[in-house]
Amino acid sequence: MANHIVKVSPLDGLAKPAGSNVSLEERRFLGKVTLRGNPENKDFLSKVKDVLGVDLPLTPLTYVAGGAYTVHWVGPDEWMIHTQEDGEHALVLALREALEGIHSQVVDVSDYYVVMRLSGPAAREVLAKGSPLDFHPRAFRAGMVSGTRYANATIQISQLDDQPSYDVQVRWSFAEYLWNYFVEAAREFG
Amino acid sequence: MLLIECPWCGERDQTEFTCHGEAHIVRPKNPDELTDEQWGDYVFFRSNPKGLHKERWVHDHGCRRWFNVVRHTHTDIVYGSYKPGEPAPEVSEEALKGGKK
Amino acid sequence: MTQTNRLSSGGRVNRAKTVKFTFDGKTYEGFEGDTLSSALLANNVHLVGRSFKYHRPRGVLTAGSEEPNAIVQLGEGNRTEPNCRTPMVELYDGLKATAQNCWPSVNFDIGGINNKLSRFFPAGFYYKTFMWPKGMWEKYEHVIRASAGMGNAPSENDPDTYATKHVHCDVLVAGGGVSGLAAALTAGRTGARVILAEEHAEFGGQLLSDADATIDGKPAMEWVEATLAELRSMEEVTILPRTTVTAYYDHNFLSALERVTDHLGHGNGGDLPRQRFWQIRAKQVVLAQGAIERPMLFGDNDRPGVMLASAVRTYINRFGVLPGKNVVVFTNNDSAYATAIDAHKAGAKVTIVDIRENPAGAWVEKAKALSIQIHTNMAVIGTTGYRKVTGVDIMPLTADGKGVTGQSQRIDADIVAMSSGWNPMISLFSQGRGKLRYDEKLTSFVPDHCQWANISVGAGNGEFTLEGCLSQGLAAGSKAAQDAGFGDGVVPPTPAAPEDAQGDMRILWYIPSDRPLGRGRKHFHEFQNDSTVADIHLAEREGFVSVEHLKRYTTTGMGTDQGKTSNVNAIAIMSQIRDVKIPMVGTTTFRPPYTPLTFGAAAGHAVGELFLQKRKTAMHPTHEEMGAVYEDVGDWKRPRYFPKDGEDMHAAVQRECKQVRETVGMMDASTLGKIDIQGPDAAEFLNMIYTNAWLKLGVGKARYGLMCNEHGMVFDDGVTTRLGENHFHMTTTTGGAGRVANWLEEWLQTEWPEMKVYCTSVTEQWAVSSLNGPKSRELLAELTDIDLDPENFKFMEMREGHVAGVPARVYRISFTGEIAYEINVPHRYGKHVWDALIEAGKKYDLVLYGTESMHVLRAEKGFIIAGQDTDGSVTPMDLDMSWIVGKNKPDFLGRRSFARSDTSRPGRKQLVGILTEDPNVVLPEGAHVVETVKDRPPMDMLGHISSSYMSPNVGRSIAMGLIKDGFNRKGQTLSVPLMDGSVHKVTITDPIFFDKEGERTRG
Amino acid sequence: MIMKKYSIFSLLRNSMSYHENWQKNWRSPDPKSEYDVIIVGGGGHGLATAYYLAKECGITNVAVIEKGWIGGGNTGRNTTIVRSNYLWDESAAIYEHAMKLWEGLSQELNYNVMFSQRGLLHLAHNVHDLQEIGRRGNAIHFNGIDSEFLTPAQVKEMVPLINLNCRYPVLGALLQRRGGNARHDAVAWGYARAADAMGVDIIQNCEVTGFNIENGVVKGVETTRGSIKGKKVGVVTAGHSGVMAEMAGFRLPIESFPLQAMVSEPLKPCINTVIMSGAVHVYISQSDKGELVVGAGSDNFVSYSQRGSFDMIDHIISPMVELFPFTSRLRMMRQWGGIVDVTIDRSPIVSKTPVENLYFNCGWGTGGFKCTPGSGHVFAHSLANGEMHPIAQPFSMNRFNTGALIDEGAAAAVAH
Ligand SMILES: Cc1cc2nc3c(=O)[nH]c(=O)nc-3n(C[C@H](O)[C@H](O)[C@H](O)COP(=O)(O)OP(=O)(O)OC[C@H]3O[C@@H](n4cnc5c(N)ncnc54)[C@H](O)[C@@H]3O)c2cc1C
Ligand SMILES: NC(=O)c1ccc[n+]([C@@H]2O[C@H](COP(=O)([O-])OP(=O)(O)OC[C@H]3O[C@@H](n4cnc5c(N)ncnc54)[C@H](O)[C@@H]3O)[C@@H](O)[C@H]2O)c1
Ligand SMILES: Cc1cc2nc3c(=O)[nH]c(=O)nc-3n(C[C@H](O)[C@H](O)[C@H](O)COP(=O)(O)O)c2cc1C
Ligand SMILES: [Zn+2]
Repeated sequence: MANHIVKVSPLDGLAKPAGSNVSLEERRFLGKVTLRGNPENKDFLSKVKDVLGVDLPLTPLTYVAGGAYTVHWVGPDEWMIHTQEDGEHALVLALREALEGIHSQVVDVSDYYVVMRLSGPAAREVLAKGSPLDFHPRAFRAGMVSGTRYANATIQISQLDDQPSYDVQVRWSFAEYLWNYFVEAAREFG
Repeated sequence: MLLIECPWCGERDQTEFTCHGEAHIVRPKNPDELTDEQWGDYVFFRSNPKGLHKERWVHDHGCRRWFNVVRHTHTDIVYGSYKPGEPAPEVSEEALKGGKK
Repeated sequence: MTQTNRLSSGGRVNRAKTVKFTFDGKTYEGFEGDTLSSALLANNVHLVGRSFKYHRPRGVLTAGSEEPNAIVQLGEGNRTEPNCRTPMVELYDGLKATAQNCWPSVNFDIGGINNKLSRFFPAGFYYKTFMWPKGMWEKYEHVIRASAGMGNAPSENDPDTYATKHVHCDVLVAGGGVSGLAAALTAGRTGARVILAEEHAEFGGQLLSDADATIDGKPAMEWVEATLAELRSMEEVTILPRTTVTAYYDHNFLSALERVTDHLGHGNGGDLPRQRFWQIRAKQVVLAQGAIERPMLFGDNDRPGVMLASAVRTYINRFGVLPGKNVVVFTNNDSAYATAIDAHKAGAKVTIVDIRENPAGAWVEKAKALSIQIHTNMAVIGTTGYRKVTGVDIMPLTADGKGVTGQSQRIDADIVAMSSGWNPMISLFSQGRGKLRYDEKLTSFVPDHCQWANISVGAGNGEFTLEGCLSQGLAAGSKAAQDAGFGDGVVPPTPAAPEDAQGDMRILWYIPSDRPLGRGRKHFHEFQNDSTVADIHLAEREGFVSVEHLKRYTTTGMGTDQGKTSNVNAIAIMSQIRDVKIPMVGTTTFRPPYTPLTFGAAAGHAVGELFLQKRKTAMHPTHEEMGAVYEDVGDWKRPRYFPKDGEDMHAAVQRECKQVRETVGMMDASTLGKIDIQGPDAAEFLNMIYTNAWLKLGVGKARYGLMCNEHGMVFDDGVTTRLGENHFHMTTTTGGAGRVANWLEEWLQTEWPEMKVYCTSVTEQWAVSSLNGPKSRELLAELTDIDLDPENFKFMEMREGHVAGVPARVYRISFTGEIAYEINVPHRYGKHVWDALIEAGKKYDLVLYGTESMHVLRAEKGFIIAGQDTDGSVTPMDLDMSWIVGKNKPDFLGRRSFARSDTSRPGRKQLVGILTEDPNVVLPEGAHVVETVKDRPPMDMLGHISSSYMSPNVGRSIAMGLIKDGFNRKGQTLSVPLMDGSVHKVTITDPIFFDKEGERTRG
Repeated sequence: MIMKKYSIFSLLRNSMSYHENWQKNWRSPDPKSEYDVIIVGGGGHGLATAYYLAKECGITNVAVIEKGWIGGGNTGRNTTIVRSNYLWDESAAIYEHAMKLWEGLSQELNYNVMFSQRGLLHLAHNVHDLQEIGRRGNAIHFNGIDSEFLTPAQVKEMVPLINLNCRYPVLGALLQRRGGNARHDAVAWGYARAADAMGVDIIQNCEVTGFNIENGVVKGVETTRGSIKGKKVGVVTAGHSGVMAEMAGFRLPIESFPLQAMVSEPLKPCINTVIMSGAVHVYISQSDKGELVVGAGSDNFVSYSQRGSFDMIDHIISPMVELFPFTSRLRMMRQWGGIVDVTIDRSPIVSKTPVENLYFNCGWGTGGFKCTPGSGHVFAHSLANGEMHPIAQPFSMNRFNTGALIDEGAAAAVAH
């Protein structure tokens, strides 16, 4: 039975931007784990580091990419960890085990969210259409992440490089809407 | 269209936030000891001032944190944000009069 | 006879490219670079439209967006657009324009009769009449409405697309005249992010209309070109032609409308949006909007051919169009002399009528040197002609300027170019809460101070010399950039731009005529809404003294131009009548937008499919295949029922409901809100949030809870399961998910920060297939490794395991009163599990059911739906759910409110069951229950039916309702009168209609 | 002070004299030192109160004190929707009381307030909406007020340009045929003129800056034009009620929010009823002058700036274009805001206060224009008798302590 398991994504079958200035790809089934805990608790920080191999980013609006994990600052006591598909299971277990007895929260949200990668010379223009965040390189650069809004959707966006490429994370049930919005927004840029 | 400073994420467009009304309304510790008037006052009555107002905002589309803002309800000038539990920033007479932001 | 008014040379139009267009059915030619105004004038077309109230002929008054008269209907069919200002319409091949507010044609307009009757229609006449006979107002109103309005709305959908754009900049410069360009230049040089927005297609502002101006010894436009070239080379500078800064909101948030492809002609924009709506957050703003010329208020000053002097000059110099051959320049200041001189040079016969007694100085000398005749101390007392001005009558002014005296003299004229001074455009400043100051010398309002960071410059700041504009612009650009953190604030030297000095003005706000005001010719101060100087007097006479009352009584300033050309004149006239200084009268409030803003542009991409998300679950593709009919619940698309061959909703629902209780049914419950709650204080926290007790709930067990707000009213409900000692999984209603998540965070973060609890929303993490019915256990057993033995897996428990090969959490909870399992799997597997259950379910006669059947099934059991059986005014006690209110808990949210006198009063509306006498009657939801039926309303109502269905399992109709003193009425027979006049007898009952003991659930 | 009657004949007569003989609509008297009743706030409600005090209660020694120009508050900036189809009996009673007065108002005031009963539609876009209008429609009907249910096809017939298949398809509607709109400014002016003619002093540009309260009894008001004694004081200051309460030493269960509206450019008639949609969130009508008058929700932060943020305007345009796609190529001509005094249950406060002889009439929030005549009428009677008019009694401030809220907000999302 197991080999017939069909996975679906809300982005299945959706059209991509037609032109060459904006590219849009789904980062299918990326593992995602929400971690919450007290950043002032050194024990918490070190236990987490033991599992992740990198320090939790404590500077707002930054993320750190380690080997298996990319850890995004979400709020003063909240992080979003991305890992490869199905990597979330082991991660959740490892974190829960490591944090036993420390007040914290580890939640698998791999399917709560969908991540899409938006890139290309006109990517910024596309983002500017729906988000009030300042994406100018002076304000938002590779290495940064932020929660913001795109039209009606709440998104988390991180910039990966200067191409520019972005990972945009959105709730499953808003993903189709956001994707289609991006495609339509990209149309005029060819 | 306000520009609100989230104590964590920095200045952001108003549309990333929601305002939840007057700040520092403390839930009574022993509700049963209150008269209907005192309880009603806590639940419904607000100072609603024309002037400086301390109010709660939440950064819904960002870090999802609640915090407080001091804003003048007539000029809509924001005089600062602070985290829950922190004291409100002082607003000098001069800043109020100058009214420039 | 094409383009008879086109000069043989000059202007910025491209004579190599002829453009054909039609106006009111007639075809004309113009050139590329023309506006509709300039092209019409080139063809000597002056009659462009009819006025709002009196249907008087009107022509082009201005050369800019302040145009109140020449507004037309553009295009046809789905691209038609009413109220387009001809000076702002760039000409394109095939353009079609039609005159508005006239029938059958602009030349012969039946409505013109209004003009003849105008003496009966002074300002506000409608308040005084049309009251009798009483019922007739509707008829009068119909006629009034038909004759009011201007253009026609399209009746088809807009085929064009629009875009929005959010931007941030250090310096936004509004206006691309010399002042704005200078500001952008110095700001841009610092490396600051600069946006320069100009409403017109070309930059340069007034310089585009000034053939003689020089900067640094060269034609001024060379400086404009050079500046633009330098700006274009700057990476951080964005140059936006055809872009109107439409509004200035708080905290330096401004909006701008860019007309991206309008000038290419309808439908020629390709993939580009028609317009783009910019939403700009600027650290600093430089306002360089320039100034607008004021009309003179003389008799019949609204005839086609009467234009602003600066506009005439613009048509000559910028478009190479001399609008007429006989130009009378009527002025109170020197600036109009430039028009006289340019018109003279272009070959017109020019006469200047100057109200000043002894105008002197360089400009007058220049005019004299060209032998232009100047009548001084003279007033134009009126114009002749109807559809087009043919001449003016002039008379000498009395010494005080309040009257005219002596002989009237007629001068032939086909153009009257008037100027009574200039008004700085302060609208954006003022919208941005800037405070104005009245400048006695300029006789106009100028910017004073503002709470937001902006600088006004140039003509918009009351600086009317070219050098002054340059210098203010350059300084403002550096200052703004410096304040935004760029550059050192050093200002480059101002280039030389010598001009002849201008003399003083003579202010006569009202130009007297030979007849008393209001008795002869009309002195329009507000062209679009046909408001006259006499109307202002009337308003004052009737007590509408405040400028705001004046505005609303006479409608002055309320047209599509928002009084750009009329405001100051109206205020000044009122000040004269009241004999107070102008600032005492004050201004009306400037409001956004600066010029009218296309709704479609503001909506941007958020139309049609992108208007609002349609949230769907993983199972949606299967729902589609199964032919689901959907219900909108919040933004979710939820299957409402699954009709089979031709079934209507009733039939489908009866079938679904019956089958669920007979075999097994399945519903997609994925949309329920879900929140993961962890922390040592989690149970304590739930104790405060829910009305019932949570501390003792065992791990792996679930419990139903009600949430109240602090008013004590139920606002959400759901089942919460203890996953671990410190770990809970909460569910909420679909619609309440967001609200509840915020509610939890609010209390945790602001009131109880010491509580060790974290909450994370996980709604879409889990796709939920909800199996219900006697066969559900057997069916599930086929696909799971979980031990379903009812002894081991009891009602209100949760187990983890696999279903259809994927990891699952299975909750044994039920909203139908049947054996039921809610199978939660990661969303990506939702469809897989759902499909597998459908497949395996075939042999159990599985039925898919939607929200409608869910509603029936739960109603059979008397379960409430928060939001349907509650309405924000209902306590748990009102629902007969006192059992869920923790008696021993010292406190929880809303508890104290229960004790208030009204909330604890007996006889409140209470939830009960309601059974009709006739079991086949399904009462409409919302029907009301009464004790005594009267012949006709009003009747005293006891409450309403909140849920009502035909129940196939009870075998009759069932209903619930909130009825006054309902608990004490059980057994009573009452009536439900319907709006159609029928009355149904009902009995008040317990609201549980099926399996009262709840045996099936536990089975 | 004999008010000269307005009629077609007076209009003709005055035309002959070039309209030079029209009278002032109201005088501009200096404040007297004492009045029987002082009304604070010259909006529609305050002026109506003064009018009915004089007309029906025989109390003419009345001053209406207005800090700016009469009608300049929310009366002069609302979307003018008039209806009486409210859910709760208490609300139905007061709004229908107003509706009956509206129906003869032009004649009574001898001032055409252009009350236009062109019908008002509440659209239902989902099952919950249908249940809500079902309940309300019935409640209204059995309270003796007109209400009808329409099918989508009937909606289309009344409003041909509507998009029934919008994001939340139109499933039905509740129609009140007697609902509609009125010329807002004329309401203030008509009441002012008629009240003035009976001796009421309308004092503009005079701001109340404090109350004179002795031993818990109000004795008069302090104003920018000196103190004025009053035996009774009625405060009808809408958005500023909280400020007034603070002056009097108590708080109100009210917050003041910016509520915004806008108009399109004028058009030939294209929408002939008033249309309100909660789910798609827009309400719209067309004025006699031709503009589409469009309203939305209020900003959710306290503000006295009378403007509000761009956000709200942004939020009504897409819904409007969704529901009425033909508006896409039309243009917004003006937008503005008012300060609305919102109670938690979206019902007004017409009440005595902790200070004796000081009465408040406020909390009308986003929907009080329609009740102008009714509110003024019951408030006048309450002031005159020292006892709240029966229709006003449920709207006492005390309900926030007892819990007897009249929650119009809870059941219906849109409250205008
Ligand atoms: C945008 C908008 C749309 C609306 N749409 C509708 C609608 O469609 N239908 C509807 O029924 N209602 C609507 N309303 C609500 C309605 O406008 C108000 O409820 C109603 O007009 C209130 O009338 P009022 O006379 O109480 O207040 P106002 O007209 O506001 O009058 C109060 C007066 O008190 C004065 N004042 C304040 N403080 C002082 C002081 N210290 N001294 C002296 N005077 C003072 C103010 O200047 C003001 O003139 C809307 C409101 C807004 C803002
Ligand atoms: N008395 C006089 O002789 C007199 C009077 C007025 C102006 N002037 C001359 O006019 C020039 C003034 O220069 P200036 O730059 O200050 O004004 P300007 O009128 O030349 O330029 C202002 C520009 O701003 C644009 N604009 C206005 N509102 C806008 C908006 N909301 N969004 C986008 N663009 C907008 C206009 O289209 C115009 O191009 C000087 O040369 C001055 O000498 C002379
Ligand atoms: C029903 C209604 C119709 C209106 N129609 C117009 C109009 O046609 N033209 C206009 O400029 N303003 C119109 N307005 C808006 C007013 O000009 C003004 O903005 C509003 O009364 C608020 O006042 P304020 O802007 O002076 O603060 C209208 C307002 C209302 C309430
Ligand atoms: Zn934040």
